[in-house]
Amino acid sequence: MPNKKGVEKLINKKGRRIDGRKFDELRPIKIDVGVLNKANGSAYIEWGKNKILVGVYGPREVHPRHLSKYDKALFRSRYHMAPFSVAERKSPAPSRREHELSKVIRECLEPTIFTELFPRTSIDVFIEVLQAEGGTRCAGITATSVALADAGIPIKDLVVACASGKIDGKIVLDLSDIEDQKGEADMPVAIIPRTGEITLLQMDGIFTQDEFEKALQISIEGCKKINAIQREAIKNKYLVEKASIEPEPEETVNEA
Amino acid sequence: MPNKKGVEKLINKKGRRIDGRKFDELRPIKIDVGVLNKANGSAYIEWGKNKILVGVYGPREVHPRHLSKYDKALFRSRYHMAPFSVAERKSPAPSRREHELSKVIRECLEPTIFTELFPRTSIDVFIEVLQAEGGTRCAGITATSVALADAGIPIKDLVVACASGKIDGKIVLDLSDIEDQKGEADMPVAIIPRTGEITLLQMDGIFTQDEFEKALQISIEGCKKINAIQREAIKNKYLVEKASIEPEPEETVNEA
Amino acid sequence: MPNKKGVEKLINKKGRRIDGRKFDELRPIKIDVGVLNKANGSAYIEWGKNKILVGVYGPREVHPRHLSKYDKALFRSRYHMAPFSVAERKSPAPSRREHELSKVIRECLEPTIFTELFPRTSIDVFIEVLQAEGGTRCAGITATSVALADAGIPIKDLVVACASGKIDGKIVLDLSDIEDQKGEADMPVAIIPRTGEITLLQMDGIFTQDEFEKALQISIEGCKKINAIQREAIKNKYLVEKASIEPEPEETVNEA
Amino acid sequence: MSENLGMVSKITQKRISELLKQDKRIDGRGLNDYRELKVEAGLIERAAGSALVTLGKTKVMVGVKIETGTPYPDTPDNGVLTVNVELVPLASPKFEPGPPKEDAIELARVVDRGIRESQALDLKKLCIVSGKKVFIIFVDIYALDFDGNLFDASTLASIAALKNAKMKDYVIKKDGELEYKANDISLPLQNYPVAISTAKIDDKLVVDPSLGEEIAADAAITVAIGKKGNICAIQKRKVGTFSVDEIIQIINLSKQKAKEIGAMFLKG
Amino acid sequence: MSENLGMVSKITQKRISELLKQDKRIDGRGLNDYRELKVEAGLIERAAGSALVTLGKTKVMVGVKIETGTPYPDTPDNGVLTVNVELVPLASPKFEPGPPKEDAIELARVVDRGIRESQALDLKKLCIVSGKKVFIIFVDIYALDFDGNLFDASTLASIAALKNAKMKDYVIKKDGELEYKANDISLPLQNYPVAISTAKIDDKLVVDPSLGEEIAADAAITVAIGKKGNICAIQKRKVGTFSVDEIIQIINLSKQKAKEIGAMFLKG
Amino acid sequence: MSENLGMVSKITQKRISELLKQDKRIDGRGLNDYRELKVEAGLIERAAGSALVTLGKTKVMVGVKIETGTPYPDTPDNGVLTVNVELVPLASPKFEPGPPKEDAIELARVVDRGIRESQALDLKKLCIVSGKKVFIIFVDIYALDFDGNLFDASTLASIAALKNAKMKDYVIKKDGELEYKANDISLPLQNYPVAISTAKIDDKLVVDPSLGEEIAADAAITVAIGKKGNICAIQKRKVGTFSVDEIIQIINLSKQKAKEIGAMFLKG
Repeated sequence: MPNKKGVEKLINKKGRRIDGRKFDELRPIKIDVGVLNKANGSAYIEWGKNKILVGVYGPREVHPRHLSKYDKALFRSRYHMAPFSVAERKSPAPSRREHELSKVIRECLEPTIFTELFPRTSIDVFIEVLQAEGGTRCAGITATSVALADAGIPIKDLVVACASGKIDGKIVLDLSDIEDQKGEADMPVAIIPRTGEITLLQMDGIFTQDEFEKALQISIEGCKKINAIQREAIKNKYLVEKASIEPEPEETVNEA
Repeated sequence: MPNKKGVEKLINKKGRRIDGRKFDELRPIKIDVGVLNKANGSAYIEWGKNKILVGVYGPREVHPRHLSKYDKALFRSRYHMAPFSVAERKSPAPSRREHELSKVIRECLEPTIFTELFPRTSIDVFIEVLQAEGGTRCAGITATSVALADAGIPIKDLVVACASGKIDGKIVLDLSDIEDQKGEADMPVAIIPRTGEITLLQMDGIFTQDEFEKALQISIEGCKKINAIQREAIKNKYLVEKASIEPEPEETVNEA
Repeated sequence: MPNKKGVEKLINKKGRRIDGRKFDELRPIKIDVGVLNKANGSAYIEWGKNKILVGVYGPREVHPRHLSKYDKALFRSRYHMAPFSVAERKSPAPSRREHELSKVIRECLEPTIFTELFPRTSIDVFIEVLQAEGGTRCAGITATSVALADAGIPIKDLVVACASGKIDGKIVLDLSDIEDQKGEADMPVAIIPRTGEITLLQMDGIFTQDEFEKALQISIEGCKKINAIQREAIKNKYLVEKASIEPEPEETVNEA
Repeated sequence: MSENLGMVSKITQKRISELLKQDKRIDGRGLNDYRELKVEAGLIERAAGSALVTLGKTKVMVGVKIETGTPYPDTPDNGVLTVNVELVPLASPKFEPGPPKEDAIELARVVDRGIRESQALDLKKLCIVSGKKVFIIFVDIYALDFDGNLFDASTLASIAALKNAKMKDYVIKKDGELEYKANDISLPLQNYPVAISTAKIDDKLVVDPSLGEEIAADAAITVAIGKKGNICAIQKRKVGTFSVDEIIQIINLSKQKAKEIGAMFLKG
Repeated sequence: MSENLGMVSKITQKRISELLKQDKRIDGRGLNDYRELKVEAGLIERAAGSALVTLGKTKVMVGVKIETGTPYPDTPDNGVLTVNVELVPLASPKFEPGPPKEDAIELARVVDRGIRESQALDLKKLCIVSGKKVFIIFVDIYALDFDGNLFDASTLASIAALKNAKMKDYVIKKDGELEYKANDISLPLQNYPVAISTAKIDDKLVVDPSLGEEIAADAAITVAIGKKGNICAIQKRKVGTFSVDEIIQIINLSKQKAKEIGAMFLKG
Repeated sequence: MSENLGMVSKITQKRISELLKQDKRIDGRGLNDYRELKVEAGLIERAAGSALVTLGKTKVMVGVKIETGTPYPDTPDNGVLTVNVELVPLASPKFEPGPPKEDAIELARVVDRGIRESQALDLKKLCIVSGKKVFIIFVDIYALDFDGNLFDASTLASIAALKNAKMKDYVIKKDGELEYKANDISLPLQNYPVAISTAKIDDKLVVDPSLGEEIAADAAITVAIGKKGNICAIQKRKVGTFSVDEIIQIINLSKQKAKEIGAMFLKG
């Protein structure tokens, strides 16, 4: 992997990025639903070379019990990277970064969950990054929302996330690992598609206000495209099941 | 800071110590009462270059609950040094020394607190050393007792502490950091002024019995002087408040 | 201690091992019963240069309480090595090896204990290796069973353990430290003598099936010899006590 | 800081909410008003640099220490910046002793990004021997009294403490050892980012939320503004959401407030 | 794995027990039948090697990383093998986040012994400079879906991932530094141990126990078989016991099963 | 050791208190009587030195290990002394597994100060290469049976184990490496401090308190006496207080007892 001092360009003369993408082009995204047996809901996402597995448990008894809430479900999330998911082996103990991402992911998803329907229970989300190549939090959020639907947990809408950023002075969509490391800014965004509400917004780097507004705009557009992939993945699962078992209305996702 | 191998004298030809003090002279001491908003009581002490902040919470619900006592308040104290308080940055995790000092400070102060008045509650003392220059435990104890009074917790008397020690073969009062490091003995002492009872006594170094007795004596005399500063600090707070709000008898400290 | 590259032989021309033993010969074993005051039962074993102290507490109240079982006693064991027990000072924090051995020792002993007689209590075993010279888990199990009897805890039989292994291509009994390190295989075995049941079996190294069967056989024979030493140790304690205090039937071990 | 700060009563929260319907705040401020702000630098003489920031009733102390050590493998020519937060229990009945929890970690990381991404410190100038020896700058944030908006107070105190920091001037000898000189030098500070936090309570946006407002808030966001009004870090917090319009409005306000605060406390 | 896996109901356990009286298993297998087994290598491109093993409904992912470091003082000429297990909570409602507990530690150590004692890896070939610098091989075992018999699945996935692993070919320069070449090489694997687990339920022995069977079992045992059918590691587990005859029978069956699985998945 | 040792019944404590009114102790001792004391050195052959001290029903084992390592930066010419206490759970129903808690830490630090401040070990003689390499002396204290007064028993066992310790004689080669010789040498011990503990129960002072007395006591104090009867460490414990007169009386008694014990067990 080229280091930060590397002089190579992130955008070539033809306006293409290192992996051949255009400025506003997403990496290939594939979502599989219901891939785990023990979890109540699950999803697997491949997003570029990111490979992330998400399992959802709950609503279930809260452990330890004193954390339970009398008026709603306790929603918890854990973002965790496998030791082999990055270039240098990562210690399996959660880093400060993993603690932070677990928190922002929880806060990003909770507004869409009808937690008030399940008082005194917990809904637990486990995100395991098996391979990381930039943008794992957005991929993790996108997959988790699908896994929540797969678990049959009532949600207002699927949450979908996508970063934008600045490389070689240009605003681009969906930064890869090397673009994140060598670029000038990175901004993960998550939205609730039906309302357009922003439920995650982080940024680091340097943006002028114009750049910021443009980046926010393309992130939102990216989110909308990815939302279609989420819906398609759920629909495929649903149709397959419909074909094999007794059909039953899918209530977990309210599609407008 | 000169290291232990340094050959310089701690006492000069005129009988003065490195900072110009006489053998039985205290460093300047200043106490501010009620400096924090959230704590139920607080005090800030500057003692030489020591700068220490103390907050008291309680009587309050015990957390975790199983530690509560049916017949009295649980009294806890935590002595902690800020990473920037000493020459080399200190890890924020409590060291073995901090654990020990938390224990001796708790045992030193508890005999003056009417814990039996507040069963099933806790009274928690937090001592944060912002800058350390020798004698922090004595300064911490002295300030904590004032903070307990500020919190309105009934106490039998203010506890006051002051070390004595031996440098260049002489018994002196209130060792500074360098005197502690390069001297021959250090002995922190705390007393309950009204009864003269000794409630903290630690020593390390080498004392003959005569030296020990002399050192104990000057520590006690030092404590008495500092007790006057404590009382003054509380009185100032009380008078100011009296001027601005409805007067109300100060019950927290029973002055004989 | 010779390192692994050492070329010396573990068996000499006369068919004797480094410490002079024959292939099927045990190291000297000595067991003292009831050596501690505070523990409910205790035993001290010297096995070669292994020196191990075992204390048993219980049946007693379970702490923390939520671990207690409504239908039987909670049986726990802790295998721990003193920092000075091995050549290089060992950190007192339990290693992964100590965690594993605590588990296999617990599983080895539990089948002989009438845990169903003591619901909602715990029986806790603490094994402290003061000096280690190979075979500490077998020595620890052997001593623990005696300590359980000393504590008056009803057991079906004494459990007894002894390793066998392969050195210089020969199957031998009871490997010493150096034989374990430089040999080709080590296999700790524990049995319940009355029934011949195998309650611990671990192995590492390389055995053909024939070698394995032979090793298992001599381990079992070794166990039987050690069982006699266990019984003798308990009888000695019992007779001594009988002589000095009011005789009382020893109920803790049901000897056939 | 979230809902674990239950010591602000439900009644207070209700009052905050009702007053906001008339664009009034419980402490009398306007929606876009910052609380009174005070910066005292240099109180801790044993630290290389220090600053105490008082923001209303919130108090944050920052101490800076400078040591030498090895650089990160992927940035061999850069000094190391380490930001740590201790939410010490005297600052709030809800802070507990122990290793930093989620809230403290997030705060540390957001302050860190504000400093790092604005390139406030020229880390290249803190390299001694490439790949082997660099200066490590420890920024230790100590919350002393917690009445809301630690993000802004901590960022300001950190920058003020870095600005206050002094180290002995030095020459790098051939063997990579340092020879210290008599005179003091400052850290290579080249930018002074300012963080501005805004909370959203029932569709109203209030800047510099107090503790009660933070608890009552549905969502909060911190924007760090660097040189020329550039945005250098953003962190949305809490379980509520923002519309795009609200975000744009917050960015505009943050730029304006950051400029005012920078001019007042960090100029020169 | 023991009794803390209470999520298999008492009724299921009773059913397992009753069927076994007629030598039947709850999933229809014969006593000596292994579940369907699948090995997919190389899914994780950023790891040096990786393998995903699916054993019935149990799924285990293993990633291999290769780094350089210092050898253990007592084996200065050997590379270092480090086996770590994470029982991540998405795999089972009973797995909790946090440092490895007793079960995970035992599993890691048994897999480690199977690899180490069979001399699967030629550690001598992983020495760079005696006593100073060696290759460290990290084998990280990740349970993704837990339906019993992690011992066999983890051992197989570990060996498959080691087999899959590639590193840049290298020359050791005079100063002990490595000069990497363009071509890839494999790790020095010289043996392919296979672990076979058997559970004992009411005097019946069943190979490759599913989760329900593991919970219902009185005792369990794992036997690792290396080259030429040699036994290279054994671990008896749970609080039940085995007779000598049962042990011999288990060894025989383990050799046969190991041969079949080795031939199917590890040949070449 | 404080009040967490509730296994001594209230009735016993009352009896202790009542007997003391007549200057009698529950085990028949006079107020100034020490329990029977036994020191056995060298039981742990694999340690450099060891000693088992039996004080009434209290038993403490100490093992000494000698390694090489780097000195502390502020004492580059001194060897390192490390005292650690493990209150292992077989010694008392109230000791729990886990990292040392407050009581164990205080005990370790008081024993450490007794040894260090009396200059029992000549740490300068344990320097190998100034600032780079020194001997590290580990003193590991293991409480095996706890019936009170661990402070005195641990200090005595530590000094006896240090006295018992042997290491290979050595020559320091030019490159700072050690060349070991055939003969053994002792550690550079130059003083034999003795710690004496006294408890105060209802205004009565009793030396060498048993567990019941420690629990019944209002206050306790440990005084370490070095060469020529000098005082080298003091630690007051528990929540009671002492008068100045009581302290003077305790110092006098401690000097006398320390002299007796030193003469009996540490002479030569």
